[in-house]
Amino acid sequence: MSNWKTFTKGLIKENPILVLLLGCCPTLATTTSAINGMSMGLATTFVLIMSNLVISLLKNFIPDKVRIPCFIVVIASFVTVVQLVMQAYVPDIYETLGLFIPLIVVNCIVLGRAEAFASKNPVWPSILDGAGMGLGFTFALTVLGSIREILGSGSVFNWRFLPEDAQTILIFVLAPGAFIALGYLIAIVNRIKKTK
Amino acid sequence: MKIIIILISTIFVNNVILAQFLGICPFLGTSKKTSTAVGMGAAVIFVLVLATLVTYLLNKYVLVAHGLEFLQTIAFILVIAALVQMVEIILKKISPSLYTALGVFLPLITTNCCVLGVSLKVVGEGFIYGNNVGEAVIYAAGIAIGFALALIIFSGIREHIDLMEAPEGTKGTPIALITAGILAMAFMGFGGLV
Amino acid sequence: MAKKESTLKNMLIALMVITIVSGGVLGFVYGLTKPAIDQVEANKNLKAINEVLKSNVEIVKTETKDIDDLTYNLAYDAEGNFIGAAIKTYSKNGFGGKIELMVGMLANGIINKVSVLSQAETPGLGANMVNDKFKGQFDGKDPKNFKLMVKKDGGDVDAITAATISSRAVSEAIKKAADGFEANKDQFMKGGNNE
Amino acid sequence: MNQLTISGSPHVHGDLSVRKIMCMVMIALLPALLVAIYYFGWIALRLTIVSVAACVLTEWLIQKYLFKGPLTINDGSAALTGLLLAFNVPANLPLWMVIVGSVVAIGIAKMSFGGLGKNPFNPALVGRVFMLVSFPTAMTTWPKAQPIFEAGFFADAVTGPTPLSLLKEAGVGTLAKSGDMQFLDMVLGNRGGAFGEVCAIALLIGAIYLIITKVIDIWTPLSILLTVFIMTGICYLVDPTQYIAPWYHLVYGGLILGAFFMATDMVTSPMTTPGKIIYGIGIGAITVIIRLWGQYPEGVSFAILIMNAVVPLINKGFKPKRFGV
Repeated sequence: MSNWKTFTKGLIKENPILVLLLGCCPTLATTTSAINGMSMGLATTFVLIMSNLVISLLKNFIPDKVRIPCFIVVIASFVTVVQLVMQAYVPDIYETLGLFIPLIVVNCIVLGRAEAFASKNPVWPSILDGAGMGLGFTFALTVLGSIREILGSGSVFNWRFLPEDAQTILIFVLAPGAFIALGYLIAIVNRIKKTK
Repeated sequence: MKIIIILISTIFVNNVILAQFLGICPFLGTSKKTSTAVGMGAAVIFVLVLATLVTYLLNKYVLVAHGLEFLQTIAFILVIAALVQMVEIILKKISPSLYTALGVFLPLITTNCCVLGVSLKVVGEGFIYGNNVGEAVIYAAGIAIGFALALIIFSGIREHIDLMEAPEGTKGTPIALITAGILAMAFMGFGGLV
Repeated sequence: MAKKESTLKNMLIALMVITIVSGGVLGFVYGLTKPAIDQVEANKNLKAINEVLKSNVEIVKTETKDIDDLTYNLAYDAEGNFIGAAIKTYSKNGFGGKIELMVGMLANGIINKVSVLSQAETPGLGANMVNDKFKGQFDGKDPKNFKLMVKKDGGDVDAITAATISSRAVSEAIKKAADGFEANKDQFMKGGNNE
Repeated sequence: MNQLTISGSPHVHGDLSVRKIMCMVMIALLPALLVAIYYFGWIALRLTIVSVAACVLTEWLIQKYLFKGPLTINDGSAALTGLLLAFNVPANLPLWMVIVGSVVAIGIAKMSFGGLGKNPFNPALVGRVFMLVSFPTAMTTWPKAQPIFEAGFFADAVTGPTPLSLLKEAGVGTLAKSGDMQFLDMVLGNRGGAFGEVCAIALLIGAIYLIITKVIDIWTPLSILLTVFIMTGICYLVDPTQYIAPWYHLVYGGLILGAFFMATDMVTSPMTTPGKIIYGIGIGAITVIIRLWGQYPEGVSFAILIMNAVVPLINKGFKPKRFGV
């Protein structure tokens, strides 16, 4: 597989959320606005790239039987790095995303890519794989965040297109709206895949 | 009274799945059959309570005592992983029947973000039951019961939907998510109870 | 490098090395970011104090006191006269847990302004407490004749639509600050002259 | 029609076709509609027309352009959903919100699951709760009842609180003094509220017609009403200054409308009598809990939706007898 393909497969064909349905919790919880969704996606992308890089480097050093605990330690370290850096330099976003930053550790995408790709492939493709998957994740989160923000808050990327006191469909920034919006997003993707 | 309030709040008002979005993956993954849902629910109740207790004590007596709070994430996930393994081994030895019932679900729990999520939340700043280990454990139990309740109810509807054959586009995950959304909407009615 | 065998020794070495290295790296990053994180916290506090105590008189000196479980940031002018206090207060009864507020009380016992430090209420409902439409209703009110309870409970506070719980929690937090201020006012008045 | 009869839900009603049932339910709702028009005038009629039209149109568009299958709007179920939806909202609700609610009711709650007979939740209630959560202010601002002979057919709506929201906000003491709580007014419908739910008598007339013609059976509504009566009765006996008398709970809010017309929806309720009783008790209990202690003034819709979700489990516990066994 060419490097280019390694990179692009995560974006569309194997998009972790829209097609593989991994990492649903942050997807639902943090997409109350486009910016929040994008920030969460980028934080996850960073962890994905770094953990794929390190695990690919260490793949021969780690014995098979303890590979999962080792992977988890590596991933958790990068998650904590992200957590500290965000807390220091983008405190507002850190506060909005809250608990879901440390929970990147248990995001199935990260461990899944470490196990399925990075532990079997050389460094460069692993980085590309992480970047592709991460950006695909970010893309899906940003789209979902935008949809929910447009319908639920009447704005997009914090740019408000409705008057201040206009009534919006509030449910979309609440829990039920997250489920429903993601459900229809996946339904649309399924339909597009079918017609292709 | 306080115990009842904690339980109502965690099971109905702030249901872990329908309002807090923790543990969605196993929620979607193990809800295709009611029997599976019951097994998973029981396993989560068991592990979540145990994990919260252990991580709470670990945080209080090791991490905070030595100023190492920044290691919380890494320490907790290791403890949870180890705990799940241990539970699995012990169950196998002392109660093979329980093991066969819960066994398949235990490994899934390590990556169930509701376990790590709840243990982090319990020791987090601003958590209202954080000063009392008893209340923290009841909170965890309530969360887990809420998880099991939502999972079992949801599995019932899902069996019904599978029988009914949703249309091409929404079949499978989309309709499951939409159903979960409507269920979440219905649960919003409990808002303000506590 | 060949793949390591899964012997006990190798497994232990791998786990140990990785854990120790991670711990070290994290300690290092923690050290790097700690000042910035503390700064963020401090700034947030400072910004809120300035916001809630904004008035015509210039604040020259501030002093911080912890009484019971509230933090009082006392402000004095050039002559050492007491201007008011920015009180960090909280309620644990929010819909999404703890709500933290900064309440500015002037020396004459009137609420100057309220600012929300942290909250985790439902977006669109309780989270609307950060809007001036809700928190602005406290500006310039005297707690002696403005009852700090939502109307539903027999007070004077207009609750946020469909978010009585959050409104109630905010009222409770402000009331706590106002009561604390009233109880300790005399002590604050003297504070500026003592030094 | 073939399409419908093979769907798996319990359409075990002998010779009654889907279309006939839907028509009978609509006839049963007619008295309440007339009372609503009497009290709220043109705005109530306009709202009903928009709601029914939006529901039918949504179903038609989805069937024609998304499913590309046979059209079944003739069965009247979409129109009934529209009617029930309109019954559940304030008469002065902005029309675009009603359209959103109709699209949600038909598009999300019904067609996403495959259409009539496959939906686990009552579509009208999904639409209603969706609107309640999305537009909390508009959905809880009710027009005052003003008979058209006094105010005129095209009178502007004057908003006023409903007894239930008054109760939530002001407490029992204020309410008893205010005179907003005349039992007779409440039974006749001379009060604020969602326009279809105001008149208990008109709704009961329709309900009796449906029970006599065996379109609905009595078990679900009976157990709902009894549960509500007993639970609120206990609270009233314990502390009459805090809780109002149980008979008020029966007649106001959407309880009668919900118990007889929404909870009895064949598709989304249990098949057996014991199942129906448990389902009814559940609805009654959740309604009372939300009414007395929750943040929303009315709990009937939420309660029915929650119990809708439990129906598959209830059906598992109480399997219907198979024919011929």
